[in-house]
Amino acid sequence: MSADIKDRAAAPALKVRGLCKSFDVSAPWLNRVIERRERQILRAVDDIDFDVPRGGCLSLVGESGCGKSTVARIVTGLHRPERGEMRFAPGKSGQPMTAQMIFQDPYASLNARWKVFDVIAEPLRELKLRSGKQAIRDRVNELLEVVGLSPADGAKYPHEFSGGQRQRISIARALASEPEFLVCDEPTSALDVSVQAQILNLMRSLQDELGLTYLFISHDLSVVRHMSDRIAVMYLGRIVEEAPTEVLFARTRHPYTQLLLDTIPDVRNPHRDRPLRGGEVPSPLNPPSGCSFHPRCPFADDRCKQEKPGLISCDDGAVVACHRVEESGGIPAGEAVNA
Amino acid sequence: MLVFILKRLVNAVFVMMAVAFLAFAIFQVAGDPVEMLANEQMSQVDRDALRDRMGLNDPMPVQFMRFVGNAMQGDFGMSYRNNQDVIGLIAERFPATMELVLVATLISLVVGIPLGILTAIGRGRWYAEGLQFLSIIGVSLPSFVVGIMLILVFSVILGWSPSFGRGEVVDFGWWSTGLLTPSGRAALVLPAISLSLYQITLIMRLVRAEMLEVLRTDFIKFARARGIPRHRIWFRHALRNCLMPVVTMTAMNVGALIAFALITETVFQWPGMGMLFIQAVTFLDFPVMAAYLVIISFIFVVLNTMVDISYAIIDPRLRSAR
Amino acid sequence: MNVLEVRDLRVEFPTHRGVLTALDNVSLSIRPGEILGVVGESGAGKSMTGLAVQGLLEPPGRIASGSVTLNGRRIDTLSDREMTRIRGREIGAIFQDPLTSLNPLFTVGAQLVETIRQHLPMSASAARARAVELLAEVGIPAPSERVDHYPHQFSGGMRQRVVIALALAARPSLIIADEPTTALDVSIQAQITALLRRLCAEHGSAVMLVTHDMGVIAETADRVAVMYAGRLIEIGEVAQVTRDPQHPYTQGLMGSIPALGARVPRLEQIDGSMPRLNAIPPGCAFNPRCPQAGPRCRRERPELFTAGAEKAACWLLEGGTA
Amino acid sequence: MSRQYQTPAMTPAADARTPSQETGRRVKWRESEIYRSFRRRPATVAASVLLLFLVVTAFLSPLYVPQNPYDPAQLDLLNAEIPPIWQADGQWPFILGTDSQGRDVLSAILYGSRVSIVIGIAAVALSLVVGITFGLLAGFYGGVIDTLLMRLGDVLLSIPTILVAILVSSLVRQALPASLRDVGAAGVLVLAIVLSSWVQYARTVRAQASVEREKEYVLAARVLHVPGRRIMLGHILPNTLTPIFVAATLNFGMAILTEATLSFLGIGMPPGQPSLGTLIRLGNDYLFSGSWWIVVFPVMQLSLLVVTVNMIGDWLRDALNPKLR
Amino acid sequence: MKPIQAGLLATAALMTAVSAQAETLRWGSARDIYSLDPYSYGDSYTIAFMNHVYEALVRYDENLEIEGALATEWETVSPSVWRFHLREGVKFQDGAEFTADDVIASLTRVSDPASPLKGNLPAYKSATKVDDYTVDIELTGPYPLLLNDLTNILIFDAGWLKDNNAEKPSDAAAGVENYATNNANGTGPFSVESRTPDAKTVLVRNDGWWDEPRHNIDRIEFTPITSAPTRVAALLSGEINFTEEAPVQDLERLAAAPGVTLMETPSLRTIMFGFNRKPKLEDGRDNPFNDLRVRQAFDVAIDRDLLAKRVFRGKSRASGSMVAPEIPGYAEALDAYPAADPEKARALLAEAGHEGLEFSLVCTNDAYVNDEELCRAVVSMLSRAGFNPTLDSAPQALQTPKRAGGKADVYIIGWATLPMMDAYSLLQQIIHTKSEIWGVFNWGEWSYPEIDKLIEQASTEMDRDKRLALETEALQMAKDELVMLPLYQQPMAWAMSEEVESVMQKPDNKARHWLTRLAE
Repeated sequence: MSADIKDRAAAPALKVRGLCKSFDVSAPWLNRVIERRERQILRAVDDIDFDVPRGGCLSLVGESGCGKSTVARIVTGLHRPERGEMRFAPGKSGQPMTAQMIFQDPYASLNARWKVFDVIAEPLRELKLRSGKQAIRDRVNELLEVVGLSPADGAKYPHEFSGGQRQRISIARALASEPEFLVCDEPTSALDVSVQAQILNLMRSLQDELGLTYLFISHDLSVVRHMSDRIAVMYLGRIVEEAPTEVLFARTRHPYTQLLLDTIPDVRNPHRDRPLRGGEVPSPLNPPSGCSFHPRCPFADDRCKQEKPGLISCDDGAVVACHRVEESGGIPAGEAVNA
Repeated sequence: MLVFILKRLVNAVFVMMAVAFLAFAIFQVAGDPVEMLANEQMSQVDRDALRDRMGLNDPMPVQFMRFVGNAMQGDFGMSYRNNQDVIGLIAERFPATMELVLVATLISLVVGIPLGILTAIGRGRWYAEGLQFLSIIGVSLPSFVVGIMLILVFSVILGWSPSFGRGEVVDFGWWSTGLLTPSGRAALVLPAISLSLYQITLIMRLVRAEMLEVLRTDFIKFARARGIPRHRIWFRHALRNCLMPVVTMTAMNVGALIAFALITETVFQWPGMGMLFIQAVTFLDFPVMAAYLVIISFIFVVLNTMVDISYAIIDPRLRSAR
Repeated sequence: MNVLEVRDLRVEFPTHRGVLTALDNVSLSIRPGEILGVVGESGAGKSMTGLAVQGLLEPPGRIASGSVTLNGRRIDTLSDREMTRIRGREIGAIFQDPLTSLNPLFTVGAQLVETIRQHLPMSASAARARAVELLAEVGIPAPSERVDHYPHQFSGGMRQRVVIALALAARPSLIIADEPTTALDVSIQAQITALLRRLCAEHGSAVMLVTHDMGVIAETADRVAVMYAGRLIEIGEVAQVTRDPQHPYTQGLMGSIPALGARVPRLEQIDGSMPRLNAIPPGCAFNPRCPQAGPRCRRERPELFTAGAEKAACWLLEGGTA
Repeated sequence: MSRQYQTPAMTPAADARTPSQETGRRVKWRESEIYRSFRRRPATVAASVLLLFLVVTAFLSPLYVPQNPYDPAQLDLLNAEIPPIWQADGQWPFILGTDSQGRDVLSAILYGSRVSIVIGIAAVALSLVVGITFGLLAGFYGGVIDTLLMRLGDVLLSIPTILVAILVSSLVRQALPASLRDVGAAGVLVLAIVLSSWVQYARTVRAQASVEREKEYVLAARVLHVPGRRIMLGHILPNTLTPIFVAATLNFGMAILTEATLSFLGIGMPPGQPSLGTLIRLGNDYLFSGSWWIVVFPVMQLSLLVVTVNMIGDWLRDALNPKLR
Repeated sequence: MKPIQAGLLATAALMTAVSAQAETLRWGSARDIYSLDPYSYGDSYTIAFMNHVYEALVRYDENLEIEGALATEWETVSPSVWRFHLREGVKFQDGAEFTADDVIASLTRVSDPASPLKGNLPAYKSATKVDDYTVDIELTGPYPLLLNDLTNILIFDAGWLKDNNAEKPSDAAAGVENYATNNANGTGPFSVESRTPDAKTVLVRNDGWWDEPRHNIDRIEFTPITSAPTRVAALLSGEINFTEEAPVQDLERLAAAPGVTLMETPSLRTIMFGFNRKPKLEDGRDNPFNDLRVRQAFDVAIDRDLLAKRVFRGKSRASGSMVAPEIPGYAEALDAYPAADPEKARALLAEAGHEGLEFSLVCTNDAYVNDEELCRAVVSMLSRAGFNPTLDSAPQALQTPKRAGGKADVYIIGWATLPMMDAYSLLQQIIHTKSEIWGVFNWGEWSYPEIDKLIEQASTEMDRDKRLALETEALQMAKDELVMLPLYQQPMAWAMSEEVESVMQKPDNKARHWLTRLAE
């Protein structure tokens, strides 16, 4: 399997290099002048690289405010990248692929005033993928069935559906534009567990049937683990660790990834009396110097406070930004210090 | 904070300039003041001389700046109708209107807030629904109808209160008040009620809406879960949280009320600014119309700005956010 | 003696379409110092159970039958005034969203002092000292300063700590925590659940932990009650239920949680979704989704059967056999 | 002040409100929340029936009233001040009596209501068009357009409504030639009311649009590269309409009142084509003369009209407000 | 209590006490005076009111005969020069002595080019002081009606005018307030205590008045109450005890009210319609009103008796004459008017070829008694007689420019010949062709040289009988040509409560409260 992934990675569906995006969140000009405040720039995405393997799934993981949704919006064209390169591989038609998106909130992602049929038909009409009433009707019905709904559901309004069903409609809408690349921004975080499983399964089977490529955004490591081939962990706008899924879980190198793994409650293996790791997520407006994780890192030293760690590649395919890992030649930070 | 105040002030100045322009435009649109001033026998030569004397031959921007400059010094020219300095005319009537408006505001607060609370906490009960229904009637009855009815019932049929005017007034420098004489107070009752009726229903409905909104918030539920007694939740937590919009609206509405008072003043022959304005309108007394417009807007803008600023001072969330 | 004893609790919401049964014969109990997790999907009735115990059901919701006994005293029949004395004093509450649980216009100190003095005979200064103490206890740095801050000056995690302090203010014997971590960041959640666990152990308070997250339950609770469509379908020791769930729904639920430890190609899934309260099927509420449902499941509602150390409401378990 | 209080998780009652799934459109309306809440409030039902009655009788009045009160040739001084039919001196066909000109009070009221209603509808419709257009542009595009439009609104709001209306109607009427003054009076009134009321719609739409703009369904459309105009009209506009609808209903009542007030002050509809406000102004002189019917019936009609409209508006506001469900 | 507050309360108490004890006439009027300066507008109501404060050289007595006031005697030195002997020992209210200088200053002021009252003294040329108590007034020529004119020229104090820089009449364009606008200093029976425009003007008894007071009023509180029902309510509730504008429609009710006395009579003011007589109408059509048949059709279309009965409840006097019977120059023959006949009107219109004639009727709604009602009724009568009128009804201030500027097709006008009290006033101001001092109110711009000739003859005819004969002849010719269309003498109705014992009411509709007695 790992050889397979490497093959695909050789021709990634999406190649992102040095992507940056910042937002000017400074106070209005007058305030700055009078209160002698400086311009405030929120570096939402700070120089990140990643490849999304064709037909595979790359996940971006991190807590709120880490920039993962910004990446999703850049990839789908909702935001214009400030710097960096973003290249889609050619799709079946020979044109570069375009990305479609599945959103987090199943209640906000469908226009409540539109019937489901029209919601799904919108891409068909906009992109002129089908013409003629009957052709559109047939295609919509087909899509409804693909996502596990019935054609009769097209005549209803979104509020008549449960959260899971709405997310299916969202998926159908995304599929209507015949994308090869789907960005999924926390598609299940608003759903109940049993429904989440349905949606995740559906997405997996669609990937297999249609050869879709996913960029999957989530804060939930267990969901990510289930879905992805590679995982990139983001912290304050940067990727701190990126590795094939199994590698990441087997050899968690970065202390932040370790923190996430430690704090996520696990039903099957509850670590009840784990030590409390303190600290709060720093404001992305004012990230700490050096390695931005150093205030919360048990292994931080002076170098971490001053020097921003670069990404280093390990031989098992992992890429990590941590001085400890670098110093120890690829051994996970925790083990390196303990050793 | 300072910036916020500054911004509000800049905004206020901007609005006032725009209003001043409107007032200035009244003269331009309304026609030639010379035609209004000249009597029939005036010759063309005299007319031209008059036009020149009034500066009407200057370019528009010059005229506008002169208008603004004069207005800032409180000079709006002379009333065509009364041959009197406009600002003096308005100042003379200002106390009458202010007294009426302030008393009406007071009445509306004193009556409106408790009624609003009552309808909110008794939602669904007969008395709350009844009051709510009354309040719809209150907003629906035109002010002039209310005034006429009050006069009919309380002055003509029952003879309890005077039907017009302000009664005896006592002067303090340029301010004249009717509050110190029995006849002045008696004369104030009906107009103040008539003017406040609409305001009462507004406040009552606002308090009700705000209370209902606040009462469904998590922090109210949490306060209940903390074992805070109902009356304390209503009057300390909920009321305090919804007073802000009420006070805001009341303060902002003082401006609107001053303007609205012109109907009440017309019906009750109350010698205030509104009556002056209405008479100016029927006589096309442009200087008075323009001055009234500018002054009302000024009061309006000053109140709005003050409310905005005090808002930022009072609300702890806004304080640090700015 | 159990701190809390809920017997056959039934909560109804009369609507124009007939009476909805939001809770249907729910029975559970909590021992002193015990943490009982109540888990279920949204709409399963878990929050409703907490609210019913606190007497905070929103009208027209009402307890139709059953009983709630707190420390041996029946409380579901108490008047709201009497319940006010119990809420906060004997039952502390923690709500889901720390952003909205605190009144934004009062300092956290004021809200703490208010709660303390409401329930304990204390002078204002003593209550304030106690408030500072509580803040320190929940891990807020520089509590004597922070006590005078407004809620918006705290981060989400810190605010939830304040809420916990408020819940503990009068040293209640039971704390009802409704999704206390859902609104928080992943890495903060663990801090809060651990804090809650530690403080309750120290204070000897029992906890009803309402959440949708099986993981939180697994890590925090001693026992767990699983709810579905307003009914309690399984209750038992956490380790038992997570490792060996008896009810097909619980089994499906556990199967649909993606594992951290090992990757499966396909998650187990329960088709369909939980019925709305106005469309609960006859018999076992889960029967339309249950792969093992038989004709009896569609007719008769199963009671809780004992299965080993737990109880589950499934006909398959009748007579203690699966 | 922005309100960020979230409503807590759905209560079962809220859950139960969504209509059942298996029925057609018409049945859905019958089962819809709006319809039910309507049926639950007998006062609202009564108000709607009454309003419908008032509107229909007013609009069909030319078909059945005994005289055209706008045609001076049909008025006869000999018929002046006849009391209502049930009084001793009442005369057929003047059911509600006549005024000092021999104008049939009932006919005048019905024609007057028609004028008032038409002005109200026209004012609200025009305000809606202007307000929604400006609000959408400002809310969707933001930036300079937003600033300009909203500052313009600030200025208009700094002048109290009634003042704007008085100024406009007195000045514009003055600028009209005499022959157009009567015909144009209604137009001027509409203009006067619109000028001060569009801002409210614009602000509501703008606020709503700038919220909707960030919602995911709009983002989804943008990912599809749907053109801005279509996103505005197809997606955002329909979702801003609910509060607008409520505001429009309540403003309809306000517009009728404003028109009546201006006419009462003598700067509205002329006595030859009276609206209800003009009738009250004219009748006011007869308040003490014993000919009470000249003023009382127009007052009653105006009050009924506005009360019923406001009752419906009030109900709509509650029924369409998700927070109050 | 703080001393300041105590003081204020005491003041307040004192003020109410004063107004309670004094004999107070509380006068509710339909409108306010424009100014305390009688020369500020050509407004006879303001002048009549200010007559309580200022006086003229001569005045009308109870029988509307001219008697001396500030002048005791007069004679004509030459046909164009009149000599006036002034009353000695008269003092202004500020204490200044009344002398010839005051008369000259006043005449100069009123005849200033900017003075709106210039037209009230048409024949005036100059005035010279003979001695302190004798003044010569030179006229442009022989002029029989000088005394009539002078009843309205109120006399200011020369020193007071000079001290307060008010020697010229007020001029709104200059943007400077005229002192006399807000202050008054006359020789009359009352002096001004205070004035708040549109609210209240208070006059108090002038104890230094030269004449023997026949009134017993200490104080007059003059309050404008524009709304008719409010005025009635105020009278009924006792807030005012006198009004000279009781609404016609409320007379029945007032008459029935206990303690209310009504005094009604037709006044001198005749309400007429005037026609545009220029070659073209404002909208460019050939002017149909130059056709006598159209004017006749108009005449017979209007039912004057019905108007009097319904619009004025029998209180007006239907009239075919342009002047009231009391006015010198009136003759019964002038008063005939045709019976209403819509069919005849139609026939005349058809004959003239103007069926369905469209035109605008410019009407005031605040100038005359029930003027708007009248116009509406007339519009309906005209409509039934085949005309197609559009009513343009607005306040006087808006309508006058239209009427005077020839923008009106047909317009309303009221004329009482006041202060002259002679038909000559109407002939000179309205009927005569517009030129210099003639035809100022000839708004339709007609011209009848034959009538003009008669008017000019009358203007210099010093023999009263001959003059009146000339005037009557001119009126008859004007009537035959239907220059103006007289309708009625408008009613006047004064109402007072029992607190007022007696008032002097004359058809000129002026209140003369120096003759009023209040109940003790």
